[in-house]
Amino acid sequence: GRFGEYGGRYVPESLIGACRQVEEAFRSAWADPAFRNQLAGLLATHVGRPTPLTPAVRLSAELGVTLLLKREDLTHTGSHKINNVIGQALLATRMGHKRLIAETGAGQHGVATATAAAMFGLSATVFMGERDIERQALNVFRMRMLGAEVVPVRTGARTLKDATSEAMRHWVGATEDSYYCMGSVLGPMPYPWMVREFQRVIGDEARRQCATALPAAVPDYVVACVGGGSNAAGTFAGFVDTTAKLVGVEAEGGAGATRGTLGVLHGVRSMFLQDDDGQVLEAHSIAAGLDYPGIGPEHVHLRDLGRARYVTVDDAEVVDAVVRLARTEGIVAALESAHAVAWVIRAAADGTLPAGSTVLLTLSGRGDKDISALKELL
Amino acid sequence: GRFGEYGGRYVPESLIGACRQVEEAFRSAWADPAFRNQLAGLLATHVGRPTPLTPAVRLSAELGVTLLLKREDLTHTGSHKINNVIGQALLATRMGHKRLIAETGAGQHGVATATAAAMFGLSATVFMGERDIERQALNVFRMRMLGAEVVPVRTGARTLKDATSEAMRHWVGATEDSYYCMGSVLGPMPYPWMVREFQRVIGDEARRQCATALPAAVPDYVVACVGGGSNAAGTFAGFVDTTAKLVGVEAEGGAGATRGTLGVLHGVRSMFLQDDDGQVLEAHSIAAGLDYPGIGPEHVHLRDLGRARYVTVDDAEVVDAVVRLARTEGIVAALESAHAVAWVIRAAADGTLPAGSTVLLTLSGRGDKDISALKELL
Amino acid sequence: MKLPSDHKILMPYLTGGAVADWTDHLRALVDAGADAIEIGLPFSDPTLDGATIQEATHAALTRGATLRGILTRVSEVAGTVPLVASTYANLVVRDRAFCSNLRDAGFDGLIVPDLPLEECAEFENQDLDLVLLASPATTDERLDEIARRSRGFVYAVTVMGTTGERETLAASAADLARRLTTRSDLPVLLGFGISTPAQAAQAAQLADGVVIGAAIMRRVLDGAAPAELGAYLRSIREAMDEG
Amino acid sequence: MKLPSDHKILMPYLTGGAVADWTDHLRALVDAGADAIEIGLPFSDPTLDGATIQEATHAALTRGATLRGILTRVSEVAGTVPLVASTYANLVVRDRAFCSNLRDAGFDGLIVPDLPLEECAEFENQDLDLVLLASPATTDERLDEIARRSRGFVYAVTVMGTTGERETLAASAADLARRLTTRSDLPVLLGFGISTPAQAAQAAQLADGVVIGAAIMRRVLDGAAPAELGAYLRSIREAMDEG
Repeated sequence: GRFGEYGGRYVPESLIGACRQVEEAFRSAWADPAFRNQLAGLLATHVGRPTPLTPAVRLSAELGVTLLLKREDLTHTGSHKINNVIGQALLATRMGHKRLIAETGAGQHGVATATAAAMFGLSATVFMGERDIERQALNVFRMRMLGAEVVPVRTGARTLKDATSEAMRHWVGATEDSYYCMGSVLGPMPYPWMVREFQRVIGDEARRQCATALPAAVPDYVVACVGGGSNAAGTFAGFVDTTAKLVGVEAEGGAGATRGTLGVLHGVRSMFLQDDDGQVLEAHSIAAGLDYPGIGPEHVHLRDLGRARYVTVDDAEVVDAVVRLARTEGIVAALESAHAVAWVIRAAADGTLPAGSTVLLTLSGRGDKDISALKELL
Repeated sequence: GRFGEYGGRYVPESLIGACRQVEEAFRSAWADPAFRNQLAGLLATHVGRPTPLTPAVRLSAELGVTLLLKREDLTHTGSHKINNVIGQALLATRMGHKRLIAETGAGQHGVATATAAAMFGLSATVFMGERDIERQALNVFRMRMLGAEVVPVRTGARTLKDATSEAMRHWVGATEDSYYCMGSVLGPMPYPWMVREFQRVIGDEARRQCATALPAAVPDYVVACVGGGSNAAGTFAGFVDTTAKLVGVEAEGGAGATRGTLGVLHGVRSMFLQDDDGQVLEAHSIAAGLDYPGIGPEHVHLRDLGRARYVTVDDAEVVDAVVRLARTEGIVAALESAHAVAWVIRAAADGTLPAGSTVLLTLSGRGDKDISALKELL
Repeated sequence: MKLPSDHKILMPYLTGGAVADWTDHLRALVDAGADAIEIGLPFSDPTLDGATIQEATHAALTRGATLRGILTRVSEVAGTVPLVASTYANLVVRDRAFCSNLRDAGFDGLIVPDLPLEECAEFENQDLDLVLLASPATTDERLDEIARRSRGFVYAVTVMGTTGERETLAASAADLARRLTTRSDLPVLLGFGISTPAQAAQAAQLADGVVIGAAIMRRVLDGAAPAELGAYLRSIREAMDEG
Repeated sequence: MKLPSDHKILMPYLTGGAVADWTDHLRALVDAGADAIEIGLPFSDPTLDGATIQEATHAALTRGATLRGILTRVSEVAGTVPLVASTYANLVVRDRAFCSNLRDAGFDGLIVPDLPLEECAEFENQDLDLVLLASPATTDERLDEIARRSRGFVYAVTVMGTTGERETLAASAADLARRLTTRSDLPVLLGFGISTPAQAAQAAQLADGVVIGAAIMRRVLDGAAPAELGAYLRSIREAMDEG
């Protein structure tokens, strides 16, 4: 249950049994070809997998590199979140649960969870900070339209971190009939591992697609944005055994790997933004999906091993990257995903990415949700 | 250049040459395997084709029919509009044009056109009624972010019909370097035919997918919503030579086929909503994409032949259908597409669709754009 | 229709029903030397018209102008000079009696800008002269056909654009006029963008006459009295006749 | 740590730094018959705490309470009864000197609700007693292990839920207490949801003692003076001692 010294299961005794059941169920399901086939079928028919690999022809020409985009923005509900949620909802059904519990920040994971719940005929209870509820009223409405219950969280800064705490509190009293559907490679074991496995479809597909699209079969660089880090974890999983250099791009104000220190939060030992007294800080990013003060434990492990590196970009670079990608490729990326684009643009300009490099970049989601925010900014 | 007595090329002499050039270029391109391959490649890498066929398992069980959804909502930019626009932009490039001209109502075709223009490095000028610009500020911003020029149209009711007129006026003076990118199976020849050909990928894919998904290989019914009718035309094209019954679902307030009379507008002879004096009326629908007073000429021809039938649903049924599909399948459909869903729900309930029928329904777009409107309504 | 062959033809345009006293304007135009009058029958979506005639059309429809009403008014004033209706294909296509109704009201000809060669066959050989249009982009081969099939006169559109006043007569006008006059036995009238006496005189040199549309309707919409409009047309007439 | 074996153990809880005079409250609790005191070291994300202790934690952090400050205050009052710190794993994991600092300040034990059996090994065998928790869902096999490895006492969580006052003592408490007391040589203290003298007396019958947390902090947050808090605890003490 560890990634090096990170990971673990730092949960109250009351949740130990539930976590173990999830782990056992997942191990059994993941080893069961019937489950894998059913999941693969759902990802094909309901999510739109495989997602395309799009050569960013015009931006590549401008940057002097070959940039390939793995298009998670084209999935149902518009981001990679759905891959994981469909997997977990299928697992919950297999376990006999009738309800999904989830936390959400901007609402993407909440919408994905509500979507999967509707598909499987489960009920869904989504915890969301009151401040996020105000800021993301449309996603709240969307969840409710999909039949989910959205519970406002009024503690702390009333954002994602508090919503996660409240969801875990709720789960303590509801383990009998409810399944906790974690949105990223965070939380107690088996979540960081399980969520990575459900997301590795991104990396596995991209690996196969690169083998066709690139003469060298494997890209020189594999780049993905990192909040908790699930799209990056899934992408990296497909390339960790290759020569590709792995780069995770964090938000300047939510850089768990780059600025965090050792800690435990929401059940997992990893790196977190915290003050000198060990109080966990609020993250601040233009991208709500990166607005979490920690990072998945496997990322810290990959960093310690030297297998992946983690970098940051600032909000201004991100906004520029959204516009540049839109103008050159006709793709309006999510602000989260644009972090990865921003780093590639900067790295190509300053020589960090040598001219002629081949780069696979996971475009984790679409920017529709960010249009109002961008309108204010531009 | 005709579908029975409908279609034609009712344009000013100044546009005859340009229309002929488009037709010749399209005939040549469509017969050229290199063009077809290039287009197919772009649809795969940039649009996300083939789109899945999703069995609507839970809704099917409730309705007593087998409902399969062709998921155009999962394409890049979120609706079938992109299929056509990529085709036309590729054609424009082949013709040596540097600019796309388009009309748009709610902004979906405008966004698709701006997207394709960015992909191909073309400039784009999008005409949009001033009233629609106010109502759809986010889509206007999106087009501008993609690099398109959005020109406000201040004539008439300042909506789609006026925007189309203004775009055609503009084209008269810009045929040398500009390509008119029509958004539906409307306009002068070759547009209704060409746009149908660019959209037939929906029907062709669905036909192949049904052959696998259905024991009978072909569905009993093929249903699609109809405004101008491009998603329906593309869908029907794949099934017109089968035994499937074709059903086009119009908006109560924009029912060109059901309520229209013979006329000519924007270059095409077809059916239009008009008063006793031959003045064309404004359409009124909850779904902006169906807010056009006419219908593509091929649809009128199919109706006259008895090969397709056209029906209407009202706004209330549409809203109910959006919610029902969301709750049972986790899919938030565009209000346009929900017209087709609404008819299936009604027809299954009143026996028009016999129990056990198999139904292919083209879900032409996603409902993200409609969430604000739905929030007001629900 | 019979158009004069002894002098340059001047055909002003009026939107039927744009203002209450539009037939007074019509009479004033005849009195000022018009050889024929083009009367626009308002259509909701005038796709080949620029801002001025769009506005006039909108004004007419807003005032409640109807085809029937306009025909009634026309029948009261018909008989002095040839009257040519102009409108869009929608009104023509939807009503089999359209042309005969116009003829009965006193019209002599019909201009339908969105009814090109390809689509006009079913409206030829009526009692009404179907006037065809040519544009600068029209090929020689098409010009031959247009010249052959047009009735009454040929309407030469001077610019690749919509109706409306322009600073100068388009350069494309001369080329089109030259190509067309050598092909047509019918009079060739130049239209679109002609508004000043100088432009009219220049255009009249190139062909058999001119059509003045937006410049007239601009004045009508601005409230010009019939006499004022007549004075304007007379200035055009004089410039053309002087050459 | 040394807990009395001649009577039922009463361990009230206080959030360190929640109010300015919290050590006065602490002394009042000792005076009122507390056998030990649990002192909460505030952590930003108290995931196993209900609304009251969350509020107390938030109040402490808002007032600027720090670990160092709390330890200083604790060292001033230590020595009368055993002191048990409770906090979350983050504070423990990040600082190698954490346990020794607590011991130096006068703490005898440590409760970390999110440091279960699987993760606690590295914090055992310190000078500080690491108290383990058991819950109603804990299997017998795990209870054996918890009983074996806990130090000082075993904290039996009465409910599947967070800290906080509840109307009645959870039915699950009796079963857990029974399963645990038969396995443990150490005292078993029941906690979570105990707030009234009657509940305390009932709970004390089932095990070796009780922990009172949210009921105390509710009063502290509502502004109860130390004497008032002492009176409340005395009512608990008396109910427990009467049995």
